[in-house]
Amino acid sequence: MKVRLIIMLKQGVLDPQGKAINHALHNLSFQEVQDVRVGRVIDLEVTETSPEKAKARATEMAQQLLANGVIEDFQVEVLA
Amino acid sequence: MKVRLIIMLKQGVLDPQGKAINHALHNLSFQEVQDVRVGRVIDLEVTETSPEKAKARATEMAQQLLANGVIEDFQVEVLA
Amino acid sequence: MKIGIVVFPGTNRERDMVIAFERVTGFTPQIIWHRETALPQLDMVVLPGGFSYGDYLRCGAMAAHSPIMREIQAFAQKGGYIMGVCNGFQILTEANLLPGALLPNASLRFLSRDCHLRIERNDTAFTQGWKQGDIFRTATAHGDGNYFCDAEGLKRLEGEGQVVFRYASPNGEIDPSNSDFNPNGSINAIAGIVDQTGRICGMMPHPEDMVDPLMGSEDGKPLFQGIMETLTR
Amino acid sequence: MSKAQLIVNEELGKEFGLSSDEYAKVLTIMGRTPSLTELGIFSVMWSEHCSYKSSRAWLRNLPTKAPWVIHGPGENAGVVDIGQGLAAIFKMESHNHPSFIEPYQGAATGVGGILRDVFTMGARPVANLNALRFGSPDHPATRHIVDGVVRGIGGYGNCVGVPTVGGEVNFHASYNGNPLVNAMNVGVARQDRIFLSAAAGIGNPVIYVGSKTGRDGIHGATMASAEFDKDAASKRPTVQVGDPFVEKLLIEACLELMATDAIVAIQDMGAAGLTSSAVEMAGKGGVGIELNLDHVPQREEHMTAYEMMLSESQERMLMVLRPDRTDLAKEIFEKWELDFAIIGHLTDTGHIVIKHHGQTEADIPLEPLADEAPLYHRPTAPSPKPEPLGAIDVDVSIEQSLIKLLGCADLASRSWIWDQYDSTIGGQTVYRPGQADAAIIRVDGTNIGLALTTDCTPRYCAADAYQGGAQAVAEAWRNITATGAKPLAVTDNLNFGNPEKPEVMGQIVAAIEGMKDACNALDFPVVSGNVSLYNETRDANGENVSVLPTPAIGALGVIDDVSKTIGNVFKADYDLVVIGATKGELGQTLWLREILGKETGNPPQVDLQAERRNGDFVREQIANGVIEACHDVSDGGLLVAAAEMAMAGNVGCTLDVPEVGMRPEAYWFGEDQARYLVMTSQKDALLQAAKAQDIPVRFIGCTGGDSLVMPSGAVTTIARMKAASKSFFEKLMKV
Ligand SMILES: Nc1ncnc2c1ncn2[C@@H]1O[C@H](COP(=O)(O)OP(=O)(O)O)[C@@H](O)[C@H]1O
Ligand SMILES: [Mg+2]
Repeated sequence: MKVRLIIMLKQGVLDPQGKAINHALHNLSFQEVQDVRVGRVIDLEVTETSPEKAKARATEMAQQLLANGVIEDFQVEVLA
Repeated sequence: MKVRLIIMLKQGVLDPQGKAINHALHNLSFQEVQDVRVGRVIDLEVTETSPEKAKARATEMAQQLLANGVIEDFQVEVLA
Repeated sequence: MKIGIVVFPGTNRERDMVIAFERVTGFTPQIIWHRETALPQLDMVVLPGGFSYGDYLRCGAMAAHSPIMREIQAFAQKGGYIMGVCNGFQILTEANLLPGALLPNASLRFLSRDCHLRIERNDTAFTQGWKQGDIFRTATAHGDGNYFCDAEGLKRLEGEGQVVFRYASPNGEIDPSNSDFNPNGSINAIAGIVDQTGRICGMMPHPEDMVDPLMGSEDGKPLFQGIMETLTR
Repeated sequence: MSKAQLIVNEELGKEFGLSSDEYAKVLTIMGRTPSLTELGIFSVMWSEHCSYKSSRAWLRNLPTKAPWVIHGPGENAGVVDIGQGLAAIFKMESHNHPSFIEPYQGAATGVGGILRDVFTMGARPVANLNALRFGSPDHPATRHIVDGVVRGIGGYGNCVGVPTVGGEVNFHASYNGNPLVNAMNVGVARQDRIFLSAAAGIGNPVIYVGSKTGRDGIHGATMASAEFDKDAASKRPTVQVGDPFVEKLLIEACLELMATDAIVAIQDMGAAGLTSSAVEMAGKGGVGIELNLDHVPQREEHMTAYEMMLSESQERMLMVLRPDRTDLAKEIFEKWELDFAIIGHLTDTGHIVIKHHGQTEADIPLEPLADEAPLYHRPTAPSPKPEPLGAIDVDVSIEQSLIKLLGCADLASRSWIWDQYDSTIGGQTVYRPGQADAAIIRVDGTNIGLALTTDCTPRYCAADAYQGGAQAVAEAWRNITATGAKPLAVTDNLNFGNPEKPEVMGQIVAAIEGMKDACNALDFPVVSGNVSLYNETRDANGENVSVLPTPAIGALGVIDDVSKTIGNVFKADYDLVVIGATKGELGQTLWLREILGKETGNPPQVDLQAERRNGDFVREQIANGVIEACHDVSDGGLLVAAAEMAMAGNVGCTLDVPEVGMRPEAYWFGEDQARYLVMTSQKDALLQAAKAQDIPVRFIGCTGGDSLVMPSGAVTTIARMKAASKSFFEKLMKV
């Protein structure tokens, strides 16, 4: 079973990368871009076969290690 | 309109970060984890209102700048 | 000899490069601001180290897609010499002027320490100051120097002799799996390459910080001597 | 959301950190109930961090003057003359609490903040140092904090392109919940182009440059601020995120502008951001200031005046410009793609006036805000004397003890840390970490060398704060001396616990007293510094325990010809001489702690006359070319000093003088001060010169081989020592 974590900076936390990328996209004439936020994806291949359980475990992993709760939020998605 | 790019290392490109996380998760007794791959999410807020067009433009952005075709694959998703 | 050193926002080793050229060759390079729309008359363009655009996104990616790079591509087409060191190497790969990519160091940490390089061929402008097989000490300072290319690309690189610098032990042994000698985990311990013409060179370490005995070594001097010999010939 | 819901009264004042007396003072000054924004301004300006209310009375005792001091405390950083019309500008500052909350960003923004203090005065930053204190190696959080802090310091310093060339690290359980992260920066400027913060010129424009303002780091008034903005999910983090890329642009843009005549005054926005920078600039200049917050570049929507005034968003500066130069300035900042906004002007009212959306949000007279800032003479109590040294009973051999010491937390190789810091960028680094007692940087374009170090031995301070304070200064002075440079001046970072506890206040006062005496005796004035109080860790019983008293000293020395500096690395076939008297003091030594498990006795006593005499002699002999490598004897004592020099040079030594009149452990591991282990090829000349000046010296052996050979004949290989020395961080940081 494959589980995906999407980890993004919390709303309001400065995202220097997003800012710089936004700027670079404008320089490349992608004027329609208004805002860019950058985050991390972590794809986990797990032996667990129940989607609920897999999701619960991935949430634990995010809380314990993978996301930095002080500045980041995360979402869990079961992919397959 | 919000578009999300998910950028992952190509199959076959070594992902030391994924490996390190895998290891760390095992140390925390998440034994069910078999493989970890780490990638980047880029959320774009664009003025474009047609989902097809937004997707096409985001694809261009990825090809031109946001993903490195030598080592990375990407997916585009329209979020809202 | 006319050398132009390109400065992007976040470039920070341009001064080191100027000092090295002045000290070793007596020529003073000119600094070229990235917003310039045309290159002056030059023999060589140097992309120095640093954190262009903060190295956000991927190292060198945003610089590689900035307007001045079109000029630099054209300069390459016309047969100009280009050298990219550290961030400059990353920019050259991102701009497809050199093959491959630079991934995060195998240790996943920034590494600032001396290493040894072996000269793999000495018939390029960048290496003719050495003999083939020479070993020299140089500084490294990067977080993403782990050279990668796919199997086919690697075969081509090695087959065509495009690898010019390789990480080595102080005695010249090559062992890609030994992190003491191949500090960032590069494939085949590749530290620097040239393109097929031999006129474009990229390397991760910093010979420009090794041209003064006061700073611990003059091992980097032959790089600049070789460049001068080629360009003033 | 409406501000009206928050009623300003004494209660709210308390939440904002103002005592009843302080709140009453605010009422007197204002003659009315302050607005929320005004209360915020008072609370941050009168915070410990900005007002130094607990320490100010004592800091005044520190010597701050010398013929080479150009600007002492009071400016953004200290400024000293280094010759040829140049000045070194330097300061150290703490980011302790943020580094516990979020180690990476806390440490990174600490580096960013101290850089701004230095380049705001017109200097190009040339070197970073960092003094770090972490919790016990076996504490579960330590590894994570070490990892984040080191990455953060490297991440910021490497990106801005300033080499990180030195520092120090200790581990102790008192730092478990409160690491100390003290960052130091050194810059170089022309003496005739130094920029100060005193505003001048009624009507002159006030300019904001750098990054946009967000709601970062609005704590001081923490809870309260969340309340009046309900929808923003009260969980808004107060952590500031650093953007070293923008900082690099800001450095270049400011230095470019500083080459013109546009700037009247300039000040970085540090703690308490816009508030402290505006108040200080106007206050120092004796003028009034009016800001219109509508013009402040904002990253988030619907920010209130209160939030903007208290935001600690990073990478921002405030300037007063000549009115006819604003266009020029704008052009420069636009070139560097930074925000630039005229947000106000200077007035003759003597007030700070804050306008927002057409309303006056604050109107405070500046003079009383500064002059009536609280100043406390808090009660002090002496610290308990350390337990007596006690009987010494050992069955561990000297060689085994050495190996154990080399692998202990406080002595093990720090290369795991410094390998992650770019120490060579700039091409001016003559001695990197581990190569000399102080880092040596050449001043670009000259032969001038700067010698830089940070030092403090917290366990000495805990045992005797006076001796510890003096020792920290003496060790810094010694480290600079050991390179051949002349020690010039000090910056300090006083890290202590809660000053409302009399014993803690007693430590503060005693440590400052010790520093003062040492600075006076060594002609080593304090030119800048920072105080960080309320550093406490909650122990297993839920009690708050103070961190070990940690008055970290950063110091700078100079030498006209940098090629005359020396390192602390053995080469083969030299003689070894110890300069300074060895009495064998074992109290509070690492040997005692690591081998006997005891932390007892008095710390080694600092004899300032001996320090001065021995140090001046060493410097003279280095200048004469008689001493060719030198290492001060400190943590771990004489044998550890020899081992460190051997490991650094991959060259061993044979020690052939048996210890005299004391037990061998005392001779080899005692931490008596004012000593140097030096390498010479002119032994006789050295011994004779020392004799002539009445300096205690002793020939103790020769360099060579691949091992350390004791007088007993016992052999310890360098490989074995290195393995022990490396093992600590390898084990601590193993994934
Ligand atoms: N946090 C750090 N960052 C960079 N260098 C460090 C750090 N900590 C220690 N070092 C370096 O390690 C070496 C040994 O440090 P230390 O044992 O404190 O020296 P000493 O006791 O001789 O003053 C010095 O060169 C010092 O600058
Ligand atoms: Mg030190």
